[in-house]
Amino acid sequence: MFPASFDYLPVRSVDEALAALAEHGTDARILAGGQSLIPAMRFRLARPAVLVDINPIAELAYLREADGALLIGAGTRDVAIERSATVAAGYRLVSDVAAVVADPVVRQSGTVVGGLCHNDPAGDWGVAALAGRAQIVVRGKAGTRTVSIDDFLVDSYTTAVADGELALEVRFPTPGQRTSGSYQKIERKVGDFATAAAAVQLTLGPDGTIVDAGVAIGAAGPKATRVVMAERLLIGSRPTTELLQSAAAEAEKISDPVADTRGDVDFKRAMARVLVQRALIATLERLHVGELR
Amino acid sequence: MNLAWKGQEQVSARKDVVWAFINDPDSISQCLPDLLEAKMIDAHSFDATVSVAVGPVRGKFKFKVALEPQSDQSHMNLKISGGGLGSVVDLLAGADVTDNGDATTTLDWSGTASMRGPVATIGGRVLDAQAERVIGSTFANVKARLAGAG
Amino acid sequence: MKIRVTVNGALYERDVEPRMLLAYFLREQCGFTGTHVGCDSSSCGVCVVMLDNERAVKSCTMFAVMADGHEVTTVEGLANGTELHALQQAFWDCHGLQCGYCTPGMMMTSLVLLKQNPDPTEAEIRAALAGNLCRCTGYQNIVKSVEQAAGALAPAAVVAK
Amino acid sequence: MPITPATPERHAIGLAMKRKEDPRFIQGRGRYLDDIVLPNMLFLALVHSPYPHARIVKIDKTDALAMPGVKAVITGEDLVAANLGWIPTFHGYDKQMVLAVGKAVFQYQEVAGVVATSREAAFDAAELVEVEYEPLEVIVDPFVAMKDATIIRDDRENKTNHIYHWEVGKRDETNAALAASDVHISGKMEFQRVHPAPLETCGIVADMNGGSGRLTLYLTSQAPHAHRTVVSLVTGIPEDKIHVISPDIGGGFGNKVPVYPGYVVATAASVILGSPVKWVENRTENLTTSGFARDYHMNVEIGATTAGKVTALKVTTVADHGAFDAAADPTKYPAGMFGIVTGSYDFPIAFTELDAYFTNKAPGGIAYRCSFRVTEASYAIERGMDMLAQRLGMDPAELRLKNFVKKEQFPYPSPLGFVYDSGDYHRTLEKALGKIGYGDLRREQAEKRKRGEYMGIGISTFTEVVGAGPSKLFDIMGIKMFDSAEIRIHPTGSGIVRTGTRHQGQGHETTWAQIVAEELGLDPQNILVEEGDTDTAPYGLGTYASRSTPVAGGAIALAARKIREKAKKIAAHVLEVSEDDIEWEDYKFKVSGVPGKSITMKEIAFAAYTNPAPDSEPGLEATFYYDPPNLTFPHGAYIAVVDVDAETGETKVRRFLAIDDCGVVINPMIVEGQIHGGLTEGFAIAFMQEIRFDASGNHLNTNFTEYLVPTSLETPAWETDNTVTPSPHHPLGAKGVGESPNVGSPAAFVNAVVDALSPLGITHIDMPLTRAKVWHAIQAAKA
Repeated sequence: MFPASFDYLPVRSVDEALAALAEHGTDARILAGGQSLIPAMRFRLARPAVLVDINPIAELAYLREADGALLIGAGTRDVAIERSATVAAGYRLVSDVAAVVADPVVRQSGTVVGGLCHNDPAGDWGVAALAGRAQIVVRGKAGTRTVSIDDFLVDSYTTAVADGELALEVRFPTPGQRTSGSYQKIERKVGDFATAAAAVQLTLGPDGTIVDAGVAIGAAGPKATRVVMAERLLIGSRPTTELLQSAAAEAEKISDPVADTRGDVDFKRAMARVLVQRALIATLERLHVGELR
Repeated sequence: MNLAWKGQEQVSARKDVVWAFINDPDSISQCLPDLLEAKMIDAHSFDATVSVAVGPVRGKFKFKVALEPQSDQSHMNLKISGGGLGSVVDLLAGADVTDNGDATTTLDWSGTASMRGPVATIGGRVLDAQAERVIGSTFANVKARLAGAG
Repeated sequence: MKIRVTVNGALYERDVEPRMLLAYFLREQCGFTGTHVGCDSSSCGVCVVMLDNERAVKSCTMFAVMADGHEVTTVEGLANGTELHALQQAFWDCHGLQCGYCTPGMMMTSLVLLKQNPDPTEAEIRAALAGNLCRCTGYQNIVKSVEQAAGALAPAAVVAK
Repeated sequence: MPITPATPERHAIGLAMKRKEDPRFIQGRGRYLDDIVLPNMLFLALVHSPYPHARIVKIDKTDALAMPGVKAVITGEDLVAANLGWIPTFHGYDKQMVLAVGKAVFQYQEVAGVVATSREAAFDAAELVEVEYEPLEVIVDPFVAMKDATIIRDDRENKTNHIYHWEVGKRDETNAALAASDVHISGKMEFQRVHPAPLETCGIVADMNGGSGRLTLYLTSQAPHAHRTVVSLVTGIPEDKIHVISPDIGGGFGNKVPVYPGYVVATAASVILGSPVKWVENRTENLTTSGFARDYHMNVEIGATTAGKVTALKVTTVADHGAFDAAADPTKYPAGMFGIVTGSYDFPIAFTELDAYFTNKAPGGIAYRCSFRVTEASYAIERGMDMLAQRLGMDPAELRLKNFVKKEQFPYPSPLGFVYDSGDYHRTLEKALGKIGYGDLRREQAEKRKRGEYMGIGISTFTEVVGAGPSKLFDIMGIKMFDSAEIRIHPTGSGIVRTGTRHQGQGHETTWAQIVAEELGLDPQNILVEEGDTDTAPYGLGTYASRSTPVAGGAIALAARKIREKAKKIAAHVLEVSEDDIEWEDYKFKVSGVPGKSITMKEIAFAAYTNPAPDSEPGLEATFYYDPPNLTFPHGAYIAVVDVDAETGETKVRRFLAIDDCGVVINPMIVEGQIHGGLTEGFAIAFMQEIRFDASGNHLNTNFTEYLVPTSLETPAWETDNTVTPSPHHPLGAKGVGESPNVGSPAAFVNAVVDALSPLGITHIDMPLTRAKVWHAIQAAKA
């Protein structure tokens, strides 16, 4: 299938991009990796009048650690995360996700920030960003603001990025020695949207109690969802089998998926529980926590 | 794909005012969200073009809207059928109109949608939200426009 | 709009509609019909080409205008004159193709894999090829082919490092 | 371990020769349909109905015609006026709309065609064709259709959704035998609607040349000659004025056998406009409108003694054919070869009946990597035998060994009318059991069950029926299902062979060369194979249903033997001895009793043109039309080993062993490749693929994000091996292999999963065995 006609505006700087957005308003859409947008355009579900291509903005393609966080620029592709030694060594949750987004070829074009901005209810990055307590840097005419991922993900395919604004960067706080995480996902085959997904990041205190916990589920509602009750249960407790079970049970309680060819509501809600539990166990194993009571 | 929702609006206007309002194609058309164009056909129907914009899905939907009032003035049905993006959407919105006896009126509305074509299968998750919005905001707008109309 | 794209080492200057997909640019503007199209949803990978000698991209999920000023390598750019590339030889030797439709994309994805990882395990090869579909071979002989090619390229790869 | 040929010492047959067609493919030099570009070529885009069932009130072309570059907008009414509104279906029992006439009868049905100067322009304008519909009651379930509350095909004389009833076997005796059996199992099972989905979609470039008056059709065709004949019958254009060229095909699997509306509209447009017109399906059109497969709802009943000897088989089927009866079956076999449903087992008596219905779904019922409904039949009997084993508490391997047709029973007349040519089922299964270590696996399973782990072992010992077929029984639209070969040997001893078949990846360019080389003692590297051009190739019915080697392969061998006969004359002439003293030995002609006096075929080829025998015409060519005396019956023993994760319903296929017996193997490398591919398609069908519709008739699997093709990551590693039981009647003893793995494997996968879950009392789960389905089955069993 073939997209409808549009005007193409490659931009070489963020200011150029903002100017283009200001000029064309809601007719314009940002083109980054294009791995969700271009198929949507081929099916003619998306018909932007103007595409503002930010790929030429060289300075947006970066991946570095600074100010206690991993900074991923809007031009950085999933594959860069997947191949990064820094990420593999220090950001287990993020590297888990980078290996399972879409398919290995799509990951060579798709971007992390683009994925967050697309905010597909079954997308991977939003789930990980919630558990990893990420922040997004957004710039507009008014200036630059930093938005917590919880505020950023507004609704299906809708984010806090306002008309005329551009998301520049996502920041994953650098996990400490006693912090690790895991991403668990059920997909029917590589490249499919998640049937269910769960992300977990835990920080243990010196005595082995959980001092911080991020728990989120995907494909379980209009957008990636933080399992607040699970986090409350976990924080301040020592990990035990029944603690993990009751935390996982909270995921099933709040999971609100839509039935589709991937499965019915009951199955998907049960999987939210199973995957949270598996992610918790995998995380504790990575933190070298022995047999649970 | 079939979808269903329901909701309630408390309208601060007398029932006869509300009833007159929702029986008027011109007034109702102004309550459709993202209305681009409305063309009155007759006393009970009009053609409307609304813009759809959810995430990647952006386009125009053309609807034929028919008002089907119940003779006892207790219930109004809105048949909204049409489509765009190579697909078909049939919305059926119904509202029970109840006089609260205090110069206010309750609209208990419910809506169902059935979609066919590429959008139903590819953009289904997107259109779900959109169809709900069309029906939900229509009644919300009725409330808004009648606020304090006496 | 006017674009300049280097394809298999030669510069192609063309005036194209922004909506023209890279796959059709390569096939119809440059005459490289080895790059195929098999779906509309970025699922099948028969359109995979190599961009700037580093990325495997699905050329039907990229607009030709996005390749302006970039370098594209297609299956036609693999062989060195009449001398087959190790991947081509391996696909032939190991019966890594049947109908041949997915083969160019498979080889281009494999080419980028071997640049990144000159000595992949079977599991790594299967993981790397999971964005390319094949309906004929069941992948087994494709994986074998990539293993053979890796072996053949290994010395070169070591030198390159 | 690789496939081993029967007689490795032979000259060309049995060699794992690298494919001669590969060099062009690996260099991106294949020539597929969409690669063909002609001067002034126009493009066709189709308008599809979003409604599964709706009256067409009006079609407004105005806006579309106003678009720049648009040359024509064609509707069903236009085609009716041109007498092209309807086309015949394969067996001729029904006709099929080209573009919707009066009403649309399935979602995505073609309603109009737009021809323009570019793909994009055609696609843009297609959106502007305004069609007003009046929705009608939708039926997507054959069990609802049979109530006839709504008639889908009111164009037909009989106002019913029932298409036909078909039965074979002895009804009353079978019912009696079932009633009298110690044990009687009855199991409902659905073989879901699936789609071949080759990576290259269907397409055409139609080129009506006003100058020559010839219509050239470049077509993704598995059967070019049949398509030429159909086009001639439909359009009235004489066959000599029609030239069908089937270029390289990017996979077919049965999808490229039927004639599709896009072909007809493009052809009509080219005739009307006088320019070449290209139409290439997009993936959604491919999955929603072109030939689906299966969609059989079956009930299997088996009677047996308590000792596990089968006494009777009854299979009752409801078939969903969609909106037109376009099933690709031979005329006399409306349910194809479903009669093979007694499988490898010696049933004293059997009966099967089938009723087919119209629904608001795309037409098809094509032989997807399948010899006309053999896949459905094999699944039914192999699932049924496992249900019986489960009921008897008997090992499924033991039950099979107990009931196999014995090798001394061949040729074996089956109770449903086939005569199996040859087989050795015991040897094949025993080889499989030994190779996979069946005993150890069962012991491991017992251990795991104690620990509450779900490991399963599934067996399928199928018998196939392929190579349609003998002309007394098999025809399509009256054309007998023979096939043909023409061989020309050039003066320097190289040659060309042409057949009526058309490969789509099966390797004919190599295999056919090996057959000729074997028969004539020539170098296969110098035998060119040409297929797919109706101007040059002899008439044949094409490539599908594993018929190429059984039918065309036979034709090639016999044409070569004709050449050998003539060559013998030339040998006698050149060696100046009597023809009676000449014998064919070690791939050359020798003079009996005179050691060292011999002549090669290469030398004879030269002589045929330079020194022909006085009593025979010059040259060295032959053509043979082969009408096979019987079908061939490949068989196999497949074993799947799976582990099921009860928490998620996920199945991991740990091992899969396929022992195939396709008779004499011509190229073991190619045969093994065919088996890998067929197993992978069987795996996909068993675990992830289906074409489903929601209650309002929406097609739910319209592209590759919803119609799932497994990747290298999900696909198991296949273990293959074979046994060789030559076909007694085939000139080479070969039987055909392309579809065996796709026919035999689904039951092995399902049997394995059910075996894993049998401790929970689960006896069956319908395909595809998705996580959700398996998980629900487990929840229900535990509750």
